[in-house]
Amino acid sequence: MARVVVQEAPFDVGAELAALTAGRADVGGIGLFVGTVRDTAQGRPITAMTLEHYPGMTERALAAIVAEAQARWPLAGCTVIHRVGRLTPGEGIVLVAAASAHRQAALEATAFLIDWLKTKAPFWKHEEFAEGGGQWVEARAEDDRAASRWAG
Amino acid sequence: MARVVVQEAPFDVGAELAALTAGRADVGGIGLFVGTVRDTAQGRPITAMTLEHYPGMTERALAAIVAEAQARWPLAGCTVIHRVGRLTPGEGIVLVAAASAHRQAALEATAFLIDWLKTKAPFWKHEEFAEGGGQWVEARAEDDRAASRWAG
Amino acid sequence: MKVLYFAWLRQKIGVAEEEITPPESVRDVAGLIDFLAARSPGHAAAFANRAVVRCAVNQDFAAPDAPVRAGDEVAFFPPVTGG
Amino acid sequence: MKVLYFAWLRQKIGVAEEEITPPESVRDVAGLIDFLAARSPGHAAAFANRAVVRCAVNQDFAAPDAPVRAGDEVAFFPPVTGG
Repeated sequence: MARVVVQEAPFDVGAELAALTAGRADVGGIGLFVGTVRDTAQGRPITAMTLEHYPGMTERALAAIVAEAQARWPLAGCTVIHRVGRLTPGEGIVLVAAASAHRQAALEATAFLIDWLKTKAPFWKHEEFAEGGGQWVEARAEDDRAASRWAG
Repeated sequence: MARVVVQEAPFDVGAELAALTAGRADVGGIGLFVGTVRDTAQGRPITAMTLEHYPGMTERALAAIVAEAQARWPLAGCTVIHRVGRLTPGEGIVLVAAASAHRQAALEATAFLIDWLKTKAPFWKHEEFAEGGGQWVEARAEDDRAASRWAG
Repeated sequence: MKVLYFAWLRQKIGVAEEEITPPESVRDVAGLIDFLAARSPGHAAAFANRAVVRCAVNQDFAAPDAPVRAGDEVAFFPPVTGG
Repeated sequence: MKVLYFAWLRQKIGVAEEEITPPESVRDVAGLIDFLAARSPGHAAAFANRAVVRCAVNQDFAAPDAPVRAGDEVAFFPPVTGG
């Protein structure tokens, strides 16, 4: 069971966790990660961040990442929600969660989902500076290293 | 900033996450783990689980685990809530969460918090079988191995 | 062939999408980039540093030597930064 | 000296807490267990397999050779299983 959504609206973490485990009493642990908009970028205050994506490919990429997680770990369910559009500091950008009978599976799958999403799903961030102007966020070598931990 | 609570009442994951990041726009990621009561134990249906603890020592142990996490990772905040008393399948037992500017710090601290809590905080679980009778849950070598990943 | 651009490639080129018919000699992603880069100064700017351009053919990531054919949907974009 | 028992040690011994005054010869956790195990059949049963008994002295985990003194709070319990 997987829930994969790309949406403009905010997500409700409590409701998503409840949905993830609804009717499943074989779940022993749920791992979750929420990525949020920070108020600065390289020390410069930002007022907003706009998430652009590639409709069609995004859904395919996310489904493939979720399928890979389900193949690697015994998951009762998992959830990936990624927002697009204009977001302000403090708002949630992405939610990934994995439920399993076993704690390590839930935690590892959660880290895997966000690490792969960061390098394999077609989203791009544009930051607006408080002082005017903006910039496209650059990919970080650190994210490639995190994703390569999981090989494949 | 840390919130450490031992309580009988259920916890509200959404409210806890909101409290963890309230007024903090320097947070880029939040890791979270929720442990829940499964409906079986070694294949036998259970109707309830009772969590016993050592008041006084519990709070000391949890505070020490949180302090260790804060020393190891640059955390904007972390939360540990552990329930005690009688719980039924599907209910949350424990919530740990860590917020940081950086994703890896949040995820690693979350795994650390639950791994250490499992082996260093004085809680004990007693399961009631549907067919009558009950048993104290035995500690698992797997949990010791998970905790020893973090050495110290 | 439908060609899509995202993020700063879209901004430099000035359109999000265009329908093009490359010559027969264009057989792979690298050849398509050569062809596209010559279309306008905006295209040239977008493809100036190919090391930072990624490609997807029919919505799967594709290397420079991946084949492209009439009817394909080909997208160009910077390394992804979601999450 | 206040002695506390948890989980199945508490059940086997039948009390959660007792105030005891061990003889001078009891100087460490292992010695205290020897003394306690002789108090009743319940105590003997609780301490029958010491490999599965853990101890805390003044709310810190303590090894068998950790010293115990008058006034200490000493707790015995199985390996922890929270989380």
